[in-house]
Amino acid sequence: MMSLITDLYAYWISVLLMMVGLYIVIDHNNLFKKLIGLNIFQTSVFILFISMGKVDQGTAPILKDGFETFSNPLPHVLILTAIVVSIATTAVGLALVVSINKYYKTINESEIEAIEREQE
Amino acid sequence: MHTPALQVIIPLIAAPLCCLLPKSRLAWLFTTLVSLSTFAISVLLVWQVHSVGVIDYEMGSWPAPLGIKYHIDSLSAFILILISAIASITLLGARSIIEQEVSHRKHALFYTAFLLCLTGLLGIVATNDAFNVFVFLEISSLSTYALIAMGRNRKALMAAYEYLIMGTIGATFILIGIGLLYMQTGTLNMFDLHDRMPIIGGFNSVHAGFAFFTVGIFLKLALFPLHQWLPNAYTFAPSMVSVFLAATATKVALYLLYRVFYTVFGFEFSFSTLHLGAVLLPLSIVAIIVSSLIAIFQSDVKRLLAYSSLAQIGYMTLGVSLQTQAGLIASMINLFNHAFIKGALFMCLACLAYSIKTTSCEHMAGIAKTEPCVAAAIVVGGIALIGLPPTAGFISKWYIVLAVLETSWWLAIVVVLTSLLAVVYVWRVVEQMYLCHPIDNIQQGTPVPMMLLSCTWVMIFLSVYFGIDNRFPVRMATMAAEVLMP
Amino acid sequence: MKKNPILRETSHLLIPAILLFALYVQFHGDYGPGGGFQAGVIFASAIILYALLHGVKSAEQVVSLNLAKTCAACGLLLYAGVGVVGMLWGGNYLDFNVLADNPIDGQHWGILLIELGVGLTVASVILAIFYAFTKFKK
Amino acid sequence: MRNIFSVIIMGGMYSLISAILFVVLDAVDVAFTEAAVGAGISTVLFLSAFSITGKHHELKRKSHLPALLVVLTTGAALIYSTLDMPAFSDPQAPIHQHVAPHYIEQSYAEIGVPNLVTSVLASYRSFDTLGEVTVVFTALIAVLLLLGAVREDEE
Repeated sequence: MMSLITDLYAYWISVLLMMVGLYIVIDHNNLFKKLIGLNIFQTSVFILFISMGKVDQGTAPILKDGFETFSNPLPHVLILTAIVVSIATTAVGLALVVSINKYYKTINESEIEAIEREQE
Repeated sequence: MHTPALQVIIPLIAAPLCCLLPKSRLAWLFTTLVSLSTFAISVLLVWQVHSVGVIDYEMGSWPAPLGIKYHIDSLSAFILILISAIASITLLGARSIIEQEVSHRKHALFYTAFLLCLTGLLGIVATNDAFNVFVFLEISSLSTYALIAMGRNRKALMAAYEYLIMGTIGATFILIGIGLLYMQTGTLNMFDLHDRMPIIGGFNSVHAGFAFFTVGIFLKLALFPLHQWLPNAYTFAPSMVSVFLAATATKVALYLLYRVFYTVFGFEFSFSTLHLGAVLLPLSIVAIIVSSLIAIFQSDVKRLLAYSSLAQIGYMTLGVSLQTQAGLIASMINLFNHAFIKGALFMCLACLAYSIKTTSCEHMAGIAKTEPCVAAAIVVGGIALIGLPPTAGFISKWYIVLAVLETSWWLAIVVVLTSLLAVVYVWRVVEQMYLCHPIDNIQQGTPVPMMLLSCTWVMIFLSVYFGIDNRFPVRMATMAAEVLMP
Repeated sequence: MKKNPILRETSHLLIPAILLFALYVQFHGDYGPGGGFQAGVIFASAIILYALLHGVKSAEQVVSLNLAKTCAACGLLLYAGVGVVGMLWGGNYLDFNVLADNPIDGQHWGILLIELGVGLTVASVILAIFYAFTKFKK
Repeated sequence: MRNIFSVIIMGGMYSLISAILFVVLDAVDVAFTEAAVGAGISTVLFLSAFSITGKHHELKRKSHLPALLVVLTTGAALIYSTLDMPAFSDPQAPIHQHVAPHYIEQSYAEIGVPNLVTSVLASYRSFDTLGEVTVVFTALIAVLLLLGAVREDEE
């Protein structure tokens, strides 16, 4: 049991953070907070990926005399790309929120739904 | 030969060029030429796959698990030619309606976003690298959000936002799935993933990876109950965007389903070890019945067609859930034919949106007198949607019923009965057009431009043509099914 | 913030240093952490800092929204173009080995050029998005 | 938290702390990017969007149950998946076997760049990076479509 915890605690932390992020995305009413939750969710997935690539006693994957063990560079490359994708999504999402605010004068999901229902 | 790379590279390079073009008409011409050339390349690819078989292309000349490989087999070629054909026809007819619906200064950017979306969809289909799929998925999704938000109704913004949240969750789930598989195999290439799937140990992560892939793909595919984003997105997007999305976006998600569950996980694992069929079968049936019922009660025809799309997706996944080669073939034929039928119908609505500025059912009363060509097109498209001979829709239904009969007769009855639901909602529109009198005197709308009308009829023609001469889709689907289920 | 003299004077010292650091990160990416993406972000942040302190209008005199858009397109074209050159000189798409006489030199040239493309695109995209948000009227 | 401003700042701090975590996990390039992007640029974007929309009063949802259910299922699936994962930082894990050793051992001879992340990013998987740059470009096009042209209409 103890070894299970010491072996896997790093993954569990990122799982916990992912759950927090996902909860914010689904539960919150405010369109801003949904995007922040999405950010947290994605960043936690990045942590999971990076913790997969860690090697015991390893160093950063930059070749230099005197170092022999390196962490796996491939997850780092994937996450670099994923970070960029996540900021791109955030930018588009924020642009949408700003435009929604312009036309509805609110950024609360339930208020917007109420406005739509009134119109019909 | 560089054809696999060119297929994706040409629209990718064209996108930044397009956003620098000053004139709207020039941007349209350029985009259309580019998509026609991608169509030419996809024809070439189909021909190559036919004559020499599978084509592999290593990006940067790095061999497969080290670098990224493109792999074009009959399934990829089949979907590539579908996407590029639809894109070309859509764009040819698009100019006038986009000028009406999208503000003039945005045109160059709009066409750029369209090209990027095309790039993303083609890239997903051509690549053989799991992570590369994620990157191209995001290219197509981000541009789709922007395209949907260009609708004139402010609800389009909310629809785009909802799609952004759902789509990003879906893509992130797919990313988690990729991560879990990568963790247990150490590779990202799809074939390599399949070969190195752990035999002993590591089952939990592979199972969970499978679950995350399933949910992510179902979200992108808008399979019941993860479909909430689709009706609003299709209804409020600009007319031409609806045409393109309805005909291609969910089809690419379905392609991803084939690839992930047959190529990466393998048929045995997906269907015997993890019983994907048992999940897909009830979901498909519920999707077909519920969406058809909801479609009957819609007052906006665009939304009606969106719900009908959800039902059609149900037919496609039903084919997969049968776990037979015949079912898989039926699913692919459905995919191909439905793209043309639904594209044609949405194009008819684009004509109406141009002419009478609305797509609501009650305003279509008596439209047969003022716009006879469009009304006739809707009737033919509707017949194809129901699945009556001699249209492509009949071929789809025929193959699905045959495949279903192999397993159980009651399912076949369900398929036939649900087609009757399609009769109801198509009849509602036809009745309104031909038998009702116009409600007021604003009916005399703008005449539909020739280009748009003829492109609509090309689509209608194709959805009838593939009902009479179905050799091409049937042969391609059979070859593709043999690749996936040897 | 525009009227605070301390901030303005410090920015005169800071901004050149930030720009220089961006160039260092851009070209030192082969040997240490960094590369086109990080350099682009830092470069853009220097100009965003300028815009925050001196107003978006005066920042736009240096780099306008249109220029940023053009640069973003050019960066992407540079990246994709390097790949096409590899294709024309007999390799596959994005094959850098054929860019010079021996593969190692070719790889160096290829990586240098595409990192430049990445840096250019990222810097101008971030700047342009920032402009688009600040100039948006409610 | 009710105050959006502090939520944004906390989000930035979360990114910064994860950047530190990435340094601990040997991913210096990722840490650099996360600090610059997550803590820097994305906070700036959030704040500039926030300055446009201004404050809005909060509305709470009536039922938290659906969200809770989805999150707990996801979490359970993930915890389940970790149970037979190789131990954290185990050098014998399958992830470190197949492709990674080639990058670590051969890439200097093949590419001649000491930073392995750069050589994988810019050469072995350069097509992914092309896709990444395209995503950034797509974001620009999308934002300009949504914000840029709206402004011009009014003028």
